[in-house]
Amino acid sequence: MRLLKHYIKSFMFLELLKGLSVTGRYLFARKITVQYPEEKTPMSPRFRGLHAQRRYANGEERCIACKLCEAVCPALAITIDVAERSDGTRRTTRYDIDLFKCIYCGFCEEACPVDAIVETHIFEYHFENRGENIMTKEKLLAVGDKYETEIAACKAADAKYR
Amino acid sequence: MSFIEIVFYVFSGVMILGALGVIISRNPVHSALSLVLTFFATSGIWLLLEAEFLAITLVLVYVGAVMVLFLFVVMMLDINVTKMREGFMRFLPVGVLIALLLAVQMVLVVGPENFGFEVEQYASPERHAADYNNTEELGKVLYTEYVYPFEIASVILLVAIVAAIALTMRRRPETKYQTPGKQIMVKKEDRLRIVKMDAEKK
Amino acid sequence: MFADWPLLSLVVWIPIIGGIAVLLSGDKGDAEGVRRLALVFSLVTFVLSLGLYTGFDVNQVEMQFVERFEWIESFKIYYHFGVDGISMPLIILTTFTTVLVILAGWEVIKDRPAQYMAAFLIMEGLMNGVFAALDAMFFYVFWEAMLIPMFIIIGVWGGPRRVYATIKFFIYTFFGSVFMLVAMIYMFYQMDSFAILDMHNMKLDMTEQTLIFIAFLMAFAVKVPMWPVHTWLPDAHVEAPTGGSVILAAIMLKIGGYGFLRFSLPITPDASSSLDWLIILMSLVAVVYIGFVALVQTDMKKLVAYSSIAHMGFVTLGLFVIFRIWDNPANADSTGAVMAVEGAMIQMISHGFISGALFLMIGVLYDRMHSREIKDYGGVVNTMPVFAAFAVFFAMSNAGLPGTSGFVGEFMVIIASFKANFWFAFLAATTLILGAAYTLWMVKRVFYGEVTNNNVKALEDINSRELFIMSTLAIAVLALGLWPAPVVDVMHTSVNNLLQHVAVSKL
Amino acid sequence: MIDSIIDTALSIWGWFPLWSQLLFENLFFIVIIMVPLMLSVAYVTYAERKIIGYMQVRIGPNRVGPRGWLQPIADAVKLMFKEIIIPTNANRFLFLGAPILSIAPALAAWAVIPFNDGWVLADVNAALLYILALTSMGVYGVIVAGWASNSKYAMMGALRSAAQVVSYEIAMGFALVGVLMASSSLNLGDIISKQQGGLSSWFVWPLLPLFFVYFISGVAETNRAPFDVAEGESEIVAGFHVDYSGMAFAVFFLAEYANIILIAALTSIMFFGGWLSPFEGLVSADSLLLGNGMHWFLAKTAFFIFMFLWLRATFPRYRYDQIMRLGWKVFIPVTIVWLFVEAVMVVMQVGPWAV
Amino acid sequence: MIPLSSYLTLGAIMFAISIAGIFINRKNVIIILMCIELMLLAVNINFIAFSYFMGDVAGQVFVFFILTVAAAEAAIGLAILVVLFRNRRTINVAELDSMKG
Amino acid sequence: MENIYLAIPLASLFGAIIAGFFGRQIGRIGAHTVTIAGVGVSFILSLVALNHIVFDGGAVYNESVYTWMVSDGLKFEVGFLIDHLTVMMMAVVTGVSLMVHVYTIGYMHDDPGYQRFFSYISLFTFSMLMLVMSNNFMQLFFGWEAVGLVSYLLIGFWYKKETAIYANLKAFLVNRVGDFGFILGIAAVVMYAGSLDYIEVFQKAEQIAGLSIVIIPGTEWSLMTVICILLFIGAMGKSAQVPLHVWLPDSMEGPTPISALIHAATMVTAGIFMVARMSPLYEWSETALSFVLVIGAITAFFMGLIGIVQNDIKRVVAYSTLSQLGYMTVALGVSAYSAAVFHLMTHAFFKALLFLAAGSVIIAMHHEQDIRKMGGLKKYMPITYWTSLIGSLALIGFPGFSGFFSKDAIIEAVHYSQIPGSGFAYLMVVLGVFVTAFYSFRMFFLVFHGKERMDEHTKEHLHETPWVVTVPLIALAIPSVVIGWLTVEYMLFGTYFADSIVVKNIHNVLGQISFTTEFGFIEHAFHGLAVYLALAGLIAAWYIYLVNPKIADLLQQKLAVVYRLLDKKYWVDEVYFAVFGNGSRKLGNSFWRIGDVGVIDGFIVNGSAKLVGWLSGVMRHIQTGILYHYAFAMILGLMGLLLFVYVK
Repeated sequence: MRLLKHYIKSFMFLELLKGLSVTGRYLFARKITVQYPEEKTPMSPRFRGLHAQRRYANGEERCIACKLCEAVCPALAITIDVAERSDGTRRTTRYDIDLFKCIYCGFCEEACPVDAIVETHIFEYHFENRGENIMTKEKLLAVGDKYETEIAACKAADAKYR
Repeated sequence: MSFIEIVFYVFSGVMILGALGVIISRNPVHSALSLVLTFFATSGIWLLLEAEFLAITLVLVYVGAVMVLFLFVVMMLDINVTKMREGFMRFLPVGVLIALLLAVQMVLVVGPENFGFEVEQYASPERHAADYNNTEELGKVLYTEYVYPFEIASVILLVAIVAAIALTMRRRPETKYQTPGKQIMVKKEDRLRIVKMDAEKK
Repeated sequence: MFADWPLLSLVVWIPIIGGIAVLLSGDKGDAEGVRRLALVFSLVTFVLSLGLYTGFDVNQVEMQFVERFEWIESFKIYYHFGVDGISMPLIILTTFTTVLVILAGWEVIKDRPAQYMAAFLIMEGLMNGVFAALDAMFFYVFWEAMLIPMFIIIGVWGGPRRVYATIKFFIYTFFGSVFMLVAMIYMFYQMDSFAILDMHNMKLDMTEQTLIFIAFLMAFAVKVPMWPVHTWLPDAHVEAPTGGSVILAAIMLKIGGYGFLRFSLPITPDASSSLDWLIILMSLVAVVYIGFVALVQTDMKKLVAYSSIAHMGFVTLGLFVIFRIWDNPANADSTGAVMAVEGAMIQMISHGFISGALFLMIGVLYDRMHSREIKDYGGVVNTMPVFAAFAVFFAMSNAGLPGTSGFVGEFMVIIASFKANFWFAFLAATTLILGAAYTLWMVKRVFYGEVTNNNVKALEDINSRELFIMSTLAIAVLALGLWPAPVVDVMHTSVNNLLQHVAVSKL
Repeated sequence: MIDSIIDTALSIWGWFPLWSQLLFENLFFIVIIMVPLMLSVAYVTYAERKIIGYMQVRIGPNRVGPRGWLQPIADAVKLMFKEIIIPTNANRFLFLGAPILSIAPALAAWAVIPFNDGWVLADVNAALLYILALTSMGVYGVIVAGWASNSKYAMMGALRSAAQVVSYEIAMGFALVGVLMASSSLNLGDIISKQQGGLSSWFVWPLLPLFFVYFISGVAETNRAPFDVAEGESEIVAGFHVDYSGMAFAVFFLAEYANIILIAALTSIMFFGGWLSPFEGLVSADSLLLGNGMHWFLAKTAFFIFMFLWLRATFPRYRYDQIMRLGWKVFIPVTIVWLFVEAVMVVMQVGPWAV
Repeated sequence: MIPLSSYLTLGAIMFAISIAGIFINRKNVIIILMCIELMLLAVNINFIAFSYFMGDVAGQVFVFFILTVAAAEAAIGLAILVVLFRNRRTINVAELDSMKG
Repeated sequence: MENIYLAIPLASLFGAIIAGFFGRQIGRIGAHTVTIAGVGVSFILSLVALNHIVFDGGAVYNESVYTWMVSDGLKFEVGFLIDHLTVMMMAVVTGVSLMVHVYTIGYMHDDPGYQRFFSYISLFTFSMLMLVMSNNFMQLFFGWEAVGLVSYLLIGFWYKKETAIYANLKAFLVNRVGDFGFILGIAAVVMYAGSLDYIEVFQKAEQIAGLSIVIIPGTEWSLMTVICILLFIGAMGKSAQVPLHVWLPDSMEGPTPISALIHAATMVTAGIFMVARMSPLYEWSETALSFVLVIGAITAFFMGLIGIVQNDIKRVVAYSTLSQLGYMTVALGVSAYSAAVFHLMTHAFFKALLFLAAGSVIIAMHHEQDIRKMGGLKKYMPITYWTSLIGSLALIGFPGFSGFFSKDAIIEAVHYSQIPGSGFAYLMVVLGVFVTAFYSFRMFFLVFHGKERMDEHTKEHLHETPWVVTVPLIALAIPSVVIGWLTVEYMLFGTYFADSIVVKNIHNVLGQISFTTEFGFIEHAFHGLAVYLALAGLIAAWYIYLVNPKIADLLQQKLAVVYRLLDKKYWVDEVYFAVFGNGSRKLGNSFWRIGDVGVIDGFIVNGSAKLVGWLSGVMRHIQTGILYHYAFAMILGLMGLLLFVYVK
């Protein structure tokens, strides 16, 4: 009996028709496509986009070359060289992030004791020449400078959850 | 030169070229494709002879199935082509000689005069009317007069199918196969055994 | 009680049906039940075959219990059964032996017992068919079909060289029988009938007769087997399981002798007469030469196999010495031909019992020791006294001791062949010495003496089943030896008729 | 004026020899058929993307032209300008010949497709056979392409695809035999005329199993989803045309879609009465919209093309051995059984075959 | 129009070519098989030509049967070939001599 | 009477069957009771028959019991011919058998095969009775072979003894050689007389005597001679005449009672009986008689000589038996059938006695048979001693003892005979008398007199044997002494054998003997040489072995060649073994290895297989397996065909 039922079912294409009806129904469903360049979806303050380095309000770079981010980076994308500055403070002489390696996990951000390295909301960036994938310290600082207000706002918005 | 004649000579030329391609091309795949071409040309010739059914069947069966099979085999087998070609040049003259001899002999022998009817009489039979259906005619003969041979032919084909499958089918013992039917039908009892055990005593 | 039944069909088909039934009942389950079933079928057949004896009219010249139906009409092949005094005792011998063989395989065959029993039952039916068939094609069908179960028996349950033995057996026998088929077909085209009795009466010129005779000779000589074509027999026997050996020796060899009687002599009397020197020569060579060969065998089965060949030499001698008896001027009253043929017949039956018994005995030993080599034995009488008593008895009957059946045929053939030529009898009588020599020497080496090894020490005497088989055979041997008249009497009319027929030239 | 122009044209026409007249005539009709066909192919790709997008609750191409209407044109232009890369060890001649082998039969088959009563390029008696023969030719393109690429992926794809095509051809052929028996003609026009009498007279009803077999086989024959293992991305990248690019690839693409349309058209011809109106008998045959006409044929064809897309949007890809199993162990037996049933019905004069 | 002899000559030429093919491609079984197909084709041409010129459709019936048998032959031949290759890793005729002593 | 005749053999058979099949059930006592009862019945009934035929003058009984079979007009029957010869044999056989049965109780006392033994000897009695009572050749042959069988069984009774089983095989085979001739003789009789029945055959004897037979082309032999010699070959086997004598000494491996019964008293004399029974045939062939005579003479003397050097007590007696059988044969050869039968009878008693006595000694000596280890037994076993003395005296033909009459009659008969070879035979038998006396008393003295050479252990246990042993000794000793006295006149010269033995007048040597009474005999003896030779032998033995034993050793050294010749029994055994034993084995092996395995299997069977293989090899070269060769051949063929068509 079970077998008979099985055969009837398969010869009537019941399952196939069910599948077809699903797609057929969705043919007429309201489309939810976002017309991207014109429309954009909202973004979380925690969105992890392009990296940036921040400065203190006094213009001093926050990074103290503790190398925690370098250590925590799972993709080994961060390379840091350290030197003592004339004033005796410890600063990086080189802070490179290879964007080809980076997986945007945000660990560096979490690890940073001074909130120096952050990930911004920027996601529509591109490279035009070879080597542009390396975010040098200068570029990072430049990004940080440019979007400092936005970064700060996000940090503030997220602060209560941390 | 009438249109028909042009067609005939074109097709004949293609046919002969194709046949030559079959036998002299370096690569068996080219040979096979040349053969396909030959079959096409032949099919055209047959159309000229008002044998549409057979012409199309030739394409359907030979081009569509047999030659695909050939190509399959040629492609699947890892044949050392150069080795196969050894002796080609050596035998070429002999082969050509024999072919020529044979062709001449046959042309001499197979000339229509030898069949007891005049060239003029059979030179151009009436072309059939447009509503002539070659398939129907063939079918009528085939299913009346030749019905038993026809059945035998079908049996031969069946046997060929069975034979070909039997020859090439192998179950490799080292390969593991799934049987989905069994997987679906499996029941709890088949896989699981519940054992009731007494509590262990100290 | 059975007089009105189609007894011949029954004795042919009951075992075959039984065999199939046994085969179907299978080897998976109840082996004991299978054996019982086989035994029941064989017993039923045996009892029915006794009906042939009781219902037999000894004075009737014609075939009896005749059954005749159309079989293959287009070739005029008939389903034609019938027996006379020549074939009837052989049928009873067959059914009797099969019962014993089935009993003998009772516990011994552990490997696929159903198939084993079935093979024997089927073979029994086929052999009965050979003896009963009166249509040459029908005969031929049985004749060839018979090879198959035998082939299987040797090939499946045989010894280590069974493949060689079976192939040899098959090729030998098949080689011979093909010529027979040709001869039959030739005769069919000559007279448009396959009936054996018609063949007896057909006219054939000398060349035809000679060729037909030789064709038949090829078939029957291999089967008997006669001297130069005997070498399949020792191999087949050695490799065959006990039951196979028994059937082979007890019945299959007789089919050759029966064939001579049924085909060669009556169909080609003139050729037989002119070529009898060949057969007699081969027979005497078989008696003497094979006697010596048997002497030096180290394998018991081989020894008995060779002794079978020697004894079958007597059969062929008895069958073909008749022309010389008739032609011998010194033999004034020209009698003796009937005695020769009857002696050959009795020798066949007796040899059926005796060689069967001997092979069974070797089987008994083999089951216990798994060796047939004489040198592995010695002093068996110490551990198996009852068995040894039977062994000596059967050995003595094999050596032709008066009072046992082995004597009767030999005696008659020797006496009859003396009527043909002194030297025939002289050479034939050497079997008295040689037969005793090889048989008793074997008995001495196997049974007498101190126990030679631990295997022999561990032997157990025969059980009641084996005792039953042995004593049945012993009684048969003794009965035939002490009072052969009941068996001989049924042959008289047929043999006389046959010889009258043979005596008339067909030219 | 117009008359004189026509006269002049005719007289000029008359100067040509007969055979060239025939040639031109035929060429003209071929163009008449080919151009819309090519356009259709192009727009089927568009429709495909659009419909599948819709079924996936997207809107599909919408950038090139209004609502993306010019998308196929853009694609075509793009493909035309792309470089055709020929692998070093490929067999150059066959590599380039393969796409042609692929598309030629797909287009040639249109020669016998009747668009309306009498609107057919070649009214061949053995049209059905012709169709079968040509569809069976399509496999050459696949095989040759696969082999000529001298690449393992391509070769595997080609073998798979070819085996699949050849296998399904049998089922397809058997299904067509059913049609042939029903109509007792090989001529497509005759087949359609045999289905006269409205919706209920279409062959789809008595030949329902054959229809299913034919249509599904058609899907498999064209290597379309869910039978598109030949180009199963996860296994063998893109099948036999993995090494093709630019226009060469485009031609394969064209062939595929041309085949889709062909199958759809054939399905409508053989099972759904071609140009016949479903309302035949209910309304006058002459009425413009509800009467017989090419629009019915096109509509039915469009529906089956839609079915192709619908199936692709709905079903996941079959495993290869399952495909073969379906072809050999399900479809062929089904067709044979139905042919047998049909034969019995023909002999017993039951159903629509009561002559 | 085209006379019968043209067709017959065509057939003869095809036949000769295929025989030459067998002869010069003596090592490659596949080509030999193809040549056999060609040979049959040549014969078929003759059949159909005669059928046409004699107005008897029986010739075509024969062609039909020849096609059937040839297809069967090709199928089995190729199957054998595949098995052969599987077992011996070659289809070179010169190396397929295990039946020879 | 018929029932009585039937009961005589069947009583024995009954005993044998009971003891044989139910031995275990009835136990030892049961076994010997039933067999002795059976044989006793046979004996008593035999005496009744004897009484009936001899004293009551009953008619000769010649009837068949049942028809064995009929073939080709020839009747094979089982039946009895009871005449004077037969009843005498019956009485002797059953009588000696009875004694041996009783004796066996003692002799085989500890043997595990006790019942079996009784069964065998009863069976033997039956077989022997069938032999002697037969009225036709087939039954004769049956009995002939049956006694051979039992002999075989009994010689190999101790089947663990390698020598015993060797001896029994040898005995049977040598007998078979005789039977070989015998059966040919029977066949000849059947062919020419057309019957197996004695009387019918005898009636045709004259007719047969006129015929001749061609055996080797070109030579024509008298048919009767051929028949008689063939039959006599049988007798030679059974009665151990010279070329076929080798089995009898070896048969002493069997238990002593059967040596007494079978290999001395009864079975071995079957040949003598048979020839006597066939006297109507033998009388027609002087050649055959001459043959018989010479064989007998050789046996009588030369076998006796061997007896001199034997040390085994039973073997001495065995060779003496051989020698005495030779005497009987000689008597047959000179047509003194009645003398032969008479000697047979007396010999049966005294030789059985001697064997049983020897057995008694053996029992006492714990189965030690070497006479060199005996000596001085006289004081330990008086009964055995005295009975042995009687037996020995009877054996050497001491006047008055039964052996004297019979032996002397033979010597005289030979003396008077005109048969060719009788001169030689006379010499032999006369010398034989000395030899007989010498070895008999050599043994007697070595066993019963002189030093006691046995070991201490045996000596301690030496004593007279029990009554079951001694009673038969005494019972046999009495006839050994008196039977000659009682019967010599009637049997030798009277009409006793008138109905069963035919002697032609020209051969009638006994008729020429003038002294026909007992006393006449004794008196005549002292005029002849024989008695003195016997005494000389006795004295020589006494002197050499008792008085001066060193002479024995001296003689042995001086006559080393002769001693060795005798000790090795003329190397007959060795020659036979080499020629017949090994010869036939070698022949068989070569037949087998060369003929069967080599030529037939190797050359013909496997050779044809190889031929096929070779042919295929040749064919294989043509079948290159290369496709284009075939294709090329086909193309050539096609071209040829086309050419042919075109040219035609």
